Amino acid sequence: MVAVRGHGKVYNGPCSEYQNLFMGRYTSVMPARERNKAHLLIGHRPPRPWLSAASLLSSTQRWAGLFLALSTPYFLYSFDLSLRSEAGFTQVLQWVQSLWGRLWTLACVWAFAAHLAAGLRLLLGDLGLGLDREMARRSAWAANLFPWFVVLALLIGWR
Amino acid sequence: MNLPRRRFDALIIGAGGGGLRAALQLARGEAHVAVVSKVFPTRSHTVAAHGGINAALAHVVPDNWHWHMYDTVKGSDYLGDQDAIEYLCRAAPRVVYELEHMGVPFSRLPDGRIYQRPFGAQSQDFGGAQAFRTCAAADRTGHAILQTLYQQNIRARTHFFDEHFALDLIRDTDGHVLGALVLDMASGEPLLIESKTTLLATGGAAQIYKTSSNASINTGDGLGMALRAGIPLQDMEFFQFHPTGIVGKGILITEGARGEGGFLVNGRGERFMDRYAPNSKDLAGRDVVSRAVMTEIREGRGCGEHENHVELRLDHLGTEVVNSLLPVIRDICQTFLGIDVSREAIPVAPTAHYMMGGIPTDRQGRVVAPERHGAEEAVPGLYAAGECACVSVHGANRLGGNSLLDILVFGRAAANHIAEYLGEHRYHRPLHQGSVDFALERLARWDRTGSGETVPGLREELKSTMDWHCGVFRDETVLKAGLDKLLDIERRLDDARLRDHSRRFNTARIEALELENLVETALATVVSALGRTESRGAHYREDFPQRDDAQWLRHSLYHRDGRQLEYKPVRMKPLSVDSIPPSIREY
Amino acid sequence: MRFSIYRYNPETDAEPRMQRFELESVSRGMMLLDALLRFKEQDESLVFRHACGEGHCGADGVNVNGVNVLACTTRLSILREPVQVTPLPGLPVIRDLVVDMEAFFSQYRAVRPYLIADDPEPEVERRQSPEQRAGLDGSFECILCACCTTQCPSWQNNPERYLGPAALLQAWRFLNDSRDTATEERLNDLAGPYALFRCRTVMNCVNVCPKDLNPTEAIGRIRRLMLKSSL
Amino acid sequence: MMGSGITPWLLQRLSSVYLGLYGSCIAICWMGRPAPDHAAWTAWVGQPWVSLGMGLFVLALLLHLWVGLRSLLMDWVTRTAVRAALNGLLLIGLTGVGLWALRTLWRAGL
Repeated sequence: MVAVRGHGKVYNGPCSEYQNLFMGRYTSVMPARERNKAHLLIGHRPPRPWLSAASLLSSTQRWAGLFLALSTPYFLYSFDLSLRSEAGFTQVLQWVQSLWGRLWTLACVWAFAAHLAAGLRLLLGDLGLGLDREMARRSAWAANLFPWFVVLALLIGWR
Repeated sequence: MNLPRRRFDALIIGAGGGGLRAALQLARGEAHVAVVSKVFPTRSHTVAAHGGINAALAHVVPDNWHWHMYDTVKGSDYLGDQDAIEYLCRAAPRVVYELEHMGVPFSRLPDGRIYQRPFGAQSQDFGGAQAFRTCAAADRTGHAILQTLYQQNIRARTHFFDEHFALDLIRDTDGHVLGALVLDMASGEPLLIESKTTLLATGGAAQIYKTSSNASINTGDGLGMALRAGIPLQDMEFFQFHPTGIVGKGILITEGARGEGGFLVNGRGERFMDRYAPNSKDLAGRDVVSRAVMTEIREGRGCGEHENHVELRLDHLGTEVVNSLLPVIRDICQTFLGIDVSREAIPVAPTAHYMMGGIPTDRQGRVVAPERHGAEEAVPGLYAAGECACVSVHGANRLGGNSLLDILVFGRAAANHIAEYLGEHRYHRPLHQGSVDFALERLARWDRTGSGETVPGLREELKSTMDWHCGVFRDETVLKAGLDKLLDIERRLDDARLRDHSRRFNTARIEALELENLVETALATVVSALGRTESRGAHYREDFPQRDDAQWLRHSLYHRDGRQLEYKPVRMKPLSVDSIPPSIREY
Repeated sequence: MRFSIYRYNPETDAEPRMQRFELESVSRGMMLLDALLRFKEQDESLVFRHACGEGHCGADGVNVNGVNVLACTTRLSILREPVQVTPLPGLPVIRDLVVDMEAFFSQYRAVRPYLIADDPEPEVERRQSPEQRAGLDGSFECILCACCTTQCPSWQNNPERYLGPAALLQAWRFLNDSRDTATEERLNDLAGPYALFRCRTVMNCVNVCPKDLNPTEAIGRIRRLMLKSSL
Repeated sequence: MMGSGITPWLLQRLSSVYLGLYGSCIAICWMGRPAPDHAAWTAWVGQPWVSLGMGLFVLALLLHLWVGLRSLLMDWVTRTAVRAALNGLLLIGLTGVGLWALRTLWRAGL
């Protein structure tokens, strides 16, 4: 083991064998909480984390995805209810057409569109398209704006 | 004092190209080798070599090592040792192929062989047409070579002491070098490294100048260590000024820019090199071009408001050539000058670039010094390679593309000899405590508190002094005045004080120790320059403008004790071919 | 020009603090490194790394107003005041702006960053067409300054197990070298959910790279190569 | 070992393509149409292409959820034991959701 200097303490650093990263030989350098302490401790406002269009998009995608994932049981329950009986169907329809139901649907559509747009951009990236700095910046802006357009279109459609 | 100790077969101080090439050779063998570097190895100044490495591969036009040798001897203004130069030029192709096998991403010719570009002062057939001898990886050759060597050292499991600053050599009363005392910068504590052999590969010292192309780390630490260990320095008066540094900043524009077709113009728009070197023009020897540029400026034909520079034009080459072969130059000019080289000219002036002199060695990398029996007696256990060493293959003026070659050929040669030496010397010699105490004292000196002059102040004074008093043109009056100033700085350095006495990563303390080395190097340079009353290569004395082979075809040796100069003959006899006799040097 | 610089010497300070510095005259074309050197003359206890000063060596990576840059190639004129200078994020601080790079370099070593060629060595060079050689452009230029890796949120989340953009770019440099014969071993090194697959294409690496390299693209290429070889 | 990185990554990509396509198809299909009554709704769902497609949709969704939530746990939960436990819960939850969806679709006439 090599002692890694830093932050006034000695941490156990990686040993000299790096062949297999997943058998636990590549051990922790510094616990996450400790690592951030150096910055959190500044008795001053820490530097504003840098936000690019692509990093904004990435976190939007993650949060939208989490939101959709957590609402899966809701969709499934509504679907199940609507198929089970006439009464259940009416119940679901009434909820969806209520004000809160519409707002909820709007949120779900926004999340789906955001997740979809960001995902599409990632898929193109996987094919090696649009990864240069300039293209990536532009496509990130486009994908950031996309869900808002969809929501706007939906609102216009409901009127 | 309880000093931590480590023991190795070979200790290499400096992790540039020379140090890493030697380390690799040893680590691939069976030696237990340690590399000490005051920065991470990939930050070493080899990284900034742009242009390339010379080897007579004959990939573009016919070429052979003998022509390369002729050019090098002529370039050295006949001061180079011809046995070493023959060795250098013959080893060049081998060394380049080895680099290629290690993974250096050389640029390629359409048939897949290594790309070669023309460089200054290269000729075919002993002074004939321009040769294409410089192997290049775009204009990042040094970067590519340094990283590849570091990578292969990782593979060979070389032991690295990163960010350790070498303080002094440990030398016993019999003259054997036993290792070095180093300073762990992160903890600020000294560490004693005992070693059967020690290789100095600490690079150059152009930081003695204010206008310099060198990194802030090039402070001549190895030279200071050698001088303090009683070893003289050879040919220190020969300091190369590169003709094309960005004016005011000193940032280097590679000779490759002229190799690819760039040329210099003065304030009147004339291609003035036609007058100074009718044949080679912009690709004459660097000393010739630098003097030409300075002459234009001094005679009022400079460019710009202050008429303090000339212009390097690349705008006729086209974006394609610039992007593929000179991307670094493009980026540097964009970043530091805000200009687009494919449209605008670059303002350039000479900048301190390379030290031809250094620690005297033979062609096996052994440090040789006049000790008891003769002028070239090997110092047991001590080796030197790279810019800090003087083999001497560059003589009075180095050719572009020969420095990367020098560090690799002699880094490798030194390692081979070290391996041999280790076979005969199997045990560590007993430690010499006096030598350790000397080094510790030097370190402890900076713990003194109180008021006194500051290190940065003295350093700036030293650099300006060297710029004014030991530049491209020199004469006795100017040099003498410079020497007086340097002696004054040396005296005042004794009373300088640090404000920060902390241990942990105290770079102020490191800078103070570096300044001591800078002062030693600057003194050696000025004293040697005063001694040589002739003009040869990079050393141009206005009071003695002629080369004087009868008196001065010899190397100077500067001793720290009493600042004495001594001289030794140039080795005119090559290993296998006829000697190349001195003649008039024209380009 | 007003600066606020991160100061922390574990030897003497209980906690890090921000120190104000003022630069009286800013000349045209002045770089951040010039400013730091000026401050070092005022207060010699200020510590930062620097070497070549031209952006070749990668020693002086720092975080400025939240963005990682090389101090020597960053013009003062583009910075917003007060200029906040802090160490590269995510690495342990040794002192002031100097971080411990061991974790970064061990990840570099983990990708076996050296040419492995098992075929017998010819007496001359191995041939490589200009096209094959052009494939190495954009990866061998990396100067290991750690600007990209320490700006990467995925690396911040998994600094022990995600290799980060710098190391992966080097992995690609050797995977893509026509002379290298260890493709399979290299891909094996990168297998598993962490080493390679934590990249989420945030592209901070591309945005901050002082050499204009594109690690994101390299990561994508490694994935495609892995896909091809596992099918 | 080789598969533990590339397989989930590939599954995420492939499932996303299906989810995106099918989801958009359904959305476009019902866009602008008035709300159906129960009979029409069950009849529509009962069509083989709809219910089969939905079966596939659920499968793709489960895979997509698994990969997405797993990488979320990898990023945000640093303690190995906690992460393993949460991963276990995730798998149980996803299985439950899958069985529930299967029952629903079965009854709808799959």
